[in-house]
Amino acid sequence: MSTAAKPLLSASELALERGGRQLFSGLTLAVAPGQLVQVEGANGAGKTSLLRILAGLSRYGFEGRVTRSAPLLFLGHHPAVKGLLTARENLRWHPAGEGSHDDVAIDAALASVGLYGYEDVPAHSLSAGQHRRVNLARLYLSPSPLWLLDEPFTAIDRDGVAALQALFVAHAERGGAVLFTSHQPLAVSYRVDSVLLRPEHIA
Amino acid sequence: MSTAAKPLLSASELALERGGRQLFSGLTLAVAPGQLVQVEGANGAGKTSLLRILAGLSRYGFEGRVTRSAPLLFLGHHPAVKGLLTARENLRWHPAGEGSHDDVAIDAALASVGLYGYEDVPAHSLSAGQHRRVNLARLYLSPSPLWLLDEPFTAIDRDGVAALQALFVAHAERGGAVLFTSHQPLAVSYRVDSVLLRPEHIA
Amino acid sequence: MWSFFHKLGSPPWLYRIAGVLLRWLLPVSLLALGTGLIWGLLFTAPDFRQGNSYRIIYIHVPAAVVALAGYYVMALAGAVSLIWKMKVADIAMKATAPVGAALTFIALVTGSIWGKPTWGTWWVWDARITSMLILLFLYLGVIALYEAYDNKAAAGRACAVLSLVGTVNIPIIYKSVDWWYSLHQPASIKFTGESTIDPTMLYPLLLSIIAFYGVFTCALLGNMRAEILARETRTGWVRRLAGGEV
Amino acid sequence: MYFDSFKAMLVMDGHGAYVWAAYGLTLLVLSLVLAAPGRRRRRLLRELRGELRRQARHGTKEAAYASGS
Amino acid sequence: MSAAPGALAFVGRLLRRQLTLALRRPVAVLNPLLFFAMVVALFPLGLGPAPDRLAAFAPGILWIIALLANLLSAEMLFRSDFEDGSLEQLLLSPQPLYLSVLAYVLAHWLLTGVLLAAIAPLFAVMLNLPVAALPALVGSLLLGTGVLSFVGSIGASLTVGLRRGGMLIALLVLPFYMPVLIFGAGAVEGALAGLPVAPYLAILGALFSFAAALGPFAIGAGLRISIDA
Amino acid sequence: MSAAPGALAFVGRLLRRQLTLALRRPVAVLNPLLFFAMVVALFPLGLGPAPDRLAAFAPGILWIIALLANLLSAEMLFRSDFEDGSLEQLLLSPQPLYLSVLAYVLAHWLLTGVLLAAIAPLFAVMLNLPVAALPALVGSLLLGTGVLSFVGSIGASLTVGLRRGGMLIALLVLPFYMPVLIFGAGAVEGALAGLPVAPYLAILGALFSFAAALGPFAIGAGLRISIDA
Ligand code: HEM
Ligand SMILES: Nc1ncnc2c1ncn2[C@@H]1O[C@H](COP(=O)(O)OP(=O)(O)OP(=O)(O)O)[C@@H](O)[C@H]1O
Ligand SMILES: Nc1ncnc2c1ncn2[C@@H]1O[C@H](COP(=O)(O)OP(=O)(O)OP(=O)(O)O)[C@@H](O)[C@H]1O
Ligand SMILES: [Mg+2]
Ligand SMILES: [Mg+2]
Repeated sequence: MSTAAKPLLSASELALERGGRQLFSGLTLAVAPGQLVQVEGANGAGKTSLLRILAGLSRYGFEGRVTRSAPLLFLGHHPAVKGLLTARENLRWHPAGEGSHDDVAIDAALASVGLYGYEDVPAHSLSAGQHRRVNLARLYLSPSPLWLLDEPFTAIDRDGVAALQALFVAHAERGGAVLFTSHQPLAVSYRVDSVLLRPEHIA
Repeated sequence: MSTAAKPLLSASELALERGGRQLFSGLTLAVAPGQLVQVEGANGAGKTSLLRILAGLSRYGFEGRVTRSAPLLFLGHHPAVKGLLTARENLRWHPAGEGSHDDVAIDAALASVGLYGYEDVPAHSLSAGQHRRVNLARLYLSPSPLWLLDEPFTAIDRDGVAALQALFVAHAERGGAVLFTSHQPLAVSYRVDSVLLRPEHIA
Repeated sequence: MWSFFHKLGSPPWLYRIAGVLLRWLLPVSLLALGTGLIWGLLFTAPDFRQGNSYRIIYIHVPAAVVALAGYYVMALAGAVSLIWKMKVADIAMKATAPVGAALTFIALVTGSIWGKPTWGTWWVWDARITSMLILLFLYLGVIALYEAYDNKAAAGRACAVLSLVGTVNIPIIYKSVDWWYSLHQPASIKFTGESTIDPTMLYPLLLSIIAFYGVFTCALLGNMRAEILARETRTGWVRRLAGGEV
Repeated sequence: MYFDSFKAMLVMDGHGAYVWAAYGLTLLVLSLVLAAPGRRRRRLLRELRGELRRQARHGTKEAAYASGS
Repeated sequence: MSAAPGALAFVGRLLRRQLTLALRRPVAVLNPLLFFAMVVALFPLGLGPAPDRLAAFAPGILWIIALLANLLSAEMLFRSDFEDGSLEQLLLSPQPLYLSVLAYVLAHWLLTGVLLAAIAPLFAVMLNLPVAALPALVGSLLLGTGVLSFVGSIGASLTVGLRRGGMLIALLVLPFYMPVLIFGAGAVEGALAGLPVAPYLAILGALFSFAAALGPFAIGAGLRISIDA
Repeated sequence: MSAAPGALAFVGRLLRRQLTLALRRPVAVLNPLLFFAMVVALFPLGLGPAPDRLAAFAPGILWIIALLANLLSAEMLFRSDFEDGSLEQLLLSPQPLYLSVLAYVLAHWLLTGVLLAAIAPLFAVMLNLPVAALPALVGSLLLGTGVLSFVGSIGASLTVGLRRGGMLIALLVLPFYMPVLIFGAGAVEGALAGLPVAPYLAILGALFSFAAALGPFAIGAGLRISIDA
């Protein structure tokens, strides 16, 4: 399945050592349209490090090659939400500079992540989960086919997680792809590929 | 069950309004030794606000009375872990100033949260989950019978969550009590009381 | 007596009584201000040394005097609000700061304008002038601190702590500035000293000092009313007020 | 009246500009200080009235919140 | 996707964002001014109030304060964006980094340099600087703080990733601040002495164009390095 | 639980923590010194290098720099602890807050004031200050920066909870810094003029005792307010 279409992202023979420990080596992967890929592994296994390499944020200190053939959307551990700006302004003036900046679209995206009525609230007075939801609203605005998401379900309540997972499936079905890390299994009726980072497998 | 022993913490008729919305009102609860209490509610329901009131960090702007009759341990959204200090130093010089400050005990606690071998690593080069685990190690060091934990499972992997839940049960069985927030149900064979914050229930 | 304090803690009562007071005090103060200023400006003889520019005294001195007194009002209110946790005191403190800052500003600007024809310069680093500048900073500090807090209950307490620390420090500041001045520069400008004021100049001056106190009190009461409303938006009486008032 | 003419009053032996500027500025600042609380009070009441009206129409807490209360 | 019109609109949005962030707390905008005012008040206290002495030192004092205000605010320029992940997003953006960086520097200049230049005459008069020297002061501050903003941003971009890099930026950028200080204070002193000011301003202008042309590349490179550290 | 021996041990641990945090990045400790060095280097550039002029201004200049260095580092005193939740933990601690706060201020004083006082003679000599005035300089800096640390910490505690309070702290504390500046610079100038220095130092000492006795209460109150904001 993953080899059918031209991959949006591929990496070959990735190897990374951090703090004197080999996190992974010989890691080869490709993400094709329609794929959901879950990166799994214990705390400290190297999931975040891998995502940052794939996104192009880490450009030195690892071995291997990464080929990105489509625009990507990266959401990291830090939500890139400014406390002083309102939810709407955060999206309108987002430094990633892709996606829609039209207020109607933004309000619709905020409503989709359950922030209807909070458009004009400064983000610093949102709860932890609402704060992260502002960031997740970008998933409804971005035109990028490939999503790289680092623990997108953090601090999100049960309904929110279900809605997000449905969104992943919908995105994959319309030809996008999602590579994400999470410690909990997806509860969807769609094939989820998995990349397991395991210390034993490396040593 | 909750009325058997003298409660470690009790609150009566709590009411809180934030940003023009009534989060809860008439909330009365008591936490007795041996109890596990899970505070549940959607994002923005007021769980964090409630815990900060119970801990005594918020002292104005709410109605009702809180009585704390035992020393408590509070772990909030922010882990209070200094990136520049090693894992061991973080615990040894912890600003909460309770619990053991003996290196042997600290190393044992770090081992219990899966950080064996990371004692001397500066916290800023730990992964997100490891970072939070340093904070959780305080659960093994503190003498406080009452724990107030805000989303303790955030960023922790599956094995880590299971170990933590076992620790909660052990703590309750030896006469402690845990009041915590979490979006996922506990998988333990011990009675878990629940406080549900629901917007409908308030309006 | 006790019921008076109890009433002081009741915002609607305070709002109403401040309104009644204002209705009387405002016209009286404005009348006094007008009389004092026109008297001083047009009906007194010029000073034999400074000529007509001395007429600035009728705004400069009242502004300076009331601005200084205002700080003590504010600090006292802050102390009361911190120690006895009285809401009124908190509101009064918040309401004083902008008025005091405005009067300090007036004293500085008029003094500065007066300095140009008299000393030939807009500004000198004289002890009293410098301490007036510091007073402006103290007022601005309270205003800025208050504005910077989102949680207004916390803002009130923070400002109370600040102004309490301020009261302890004010004497030290003034003493040190005085000392600094006498250290560096022999007294080149003296406001007080020999210039014994002629009664024909004194009466309008006294009148306008009283008028400035009146204006200060009016602005204070007005600010308190607005502040009470802002803090009590969620309560029934304000909602009824909003519904009723056209 | 000390001055002989209106012109003399304006000029004040060359000090007129200073004196009038000082008085003008003072009156300006004082009137601002006196007017500000009333304006703020009326604005607060107006906003509250708008909110009450909206609330009466929608009858929900959500609507009141969305209106930026 | 990085077509020119889209890119310019993006720069406009970034600029709006930066200015809004600053203006949302009026205190934040007033900061450099307050800082200016306070330090101007400190100098007579520390040095003594003799008017002629103060006037002689006014150009240097004003310029040094402008420089410190600039330095201190440059340190903050990218920090919060780094800490909350906004900087990663900026670097992943399909928009040209040169222009985005320009928006940051421009916002910084508007909020410190331009504001300081606008308010400086007031403080200059308080330090007894003759009115004749004011145009040179304002002109040199306007141009000079532009250069300072670019240089300071380069320092900020290189140090933002360092935990507790603290005032390391001061060490990095102060040597580059010095020429600006020399020509800036020189222009005002020249005006005081009745000399022509144009040559000084021309040099500052040249420095400014140079900084504007090359600075953003250095800043962009610095940010990429910092994000990876 | 808040028994005296335990409390003192806790203060010791907090002090160790603060000092370690600072020392872990040597840059952080050197910062105030670098700042000092840079500004000392800038002043002759801005003011012109005539030696006698410099000597006359050296006390004021050195004191103003000490004051700015103190202010800038005070701003950071509680910020990172606030942001990462350490401050909450400190306030929930069963230990007496008065003593914990004292540990913070003491660490700050050691890392800025004491260090500056130790290094100041070097810069004083660079500014042509006569050697006879050095004891007064060091003594007044030692005592005076102690007061500054307490006052600065009060400002820091009141502003730490503010998002983007920026340098609001400068506005709040500078009026209180002024007496210290006047007496501190006065001591050195007195020594230059051959006057006795003891009265100045006695006043600074009195201010210091006063600040040490009451300051921690204000700081504690400020922190409790900030955590709740
Ligand atoms: C910016 C410049 C100035 C400031 C900040 C300033 C400030 C003050 C202050 C604080 C007072 C004290 C009020 C009191 O006694 O409580 C005062 C009084 C006075 N000022 Fe000024 N002043 C300035 C310029 C001038 C100038 C240029 C003159 C005239 C040459 C002047 C003449 C007076 C007089 C006559 C009094 C009242 C006499 C007394 O009781 O001390 N001032 N001023
Ligand atoms: N400083 C503040 N000012 C105004 N409103 C606030 C503030 N902090 C929180 N709120 C509001 O209070 C509500 C409850 O916030 P709280 O953080 O308690 O929620 P929570 O239940 O912990 O949510 P989460 O699951 O997302 O952590 C939210 O709607 C939020 O918008
Ligand atoms: N800056 C760094 N310097 C040295 N080692 C680092 C650094 N950052 C991360 N590491 C190490 O790399 C390993 C992997 O970190 P990474 O953040 O990729 O883990 P992760 O799989 O995302 O874990 P988590 O589930 O906790 O988020 C960890 O053991 C960590 O100690
Ligand atoms: Mg991770
Ligand atoms: Mg929460």
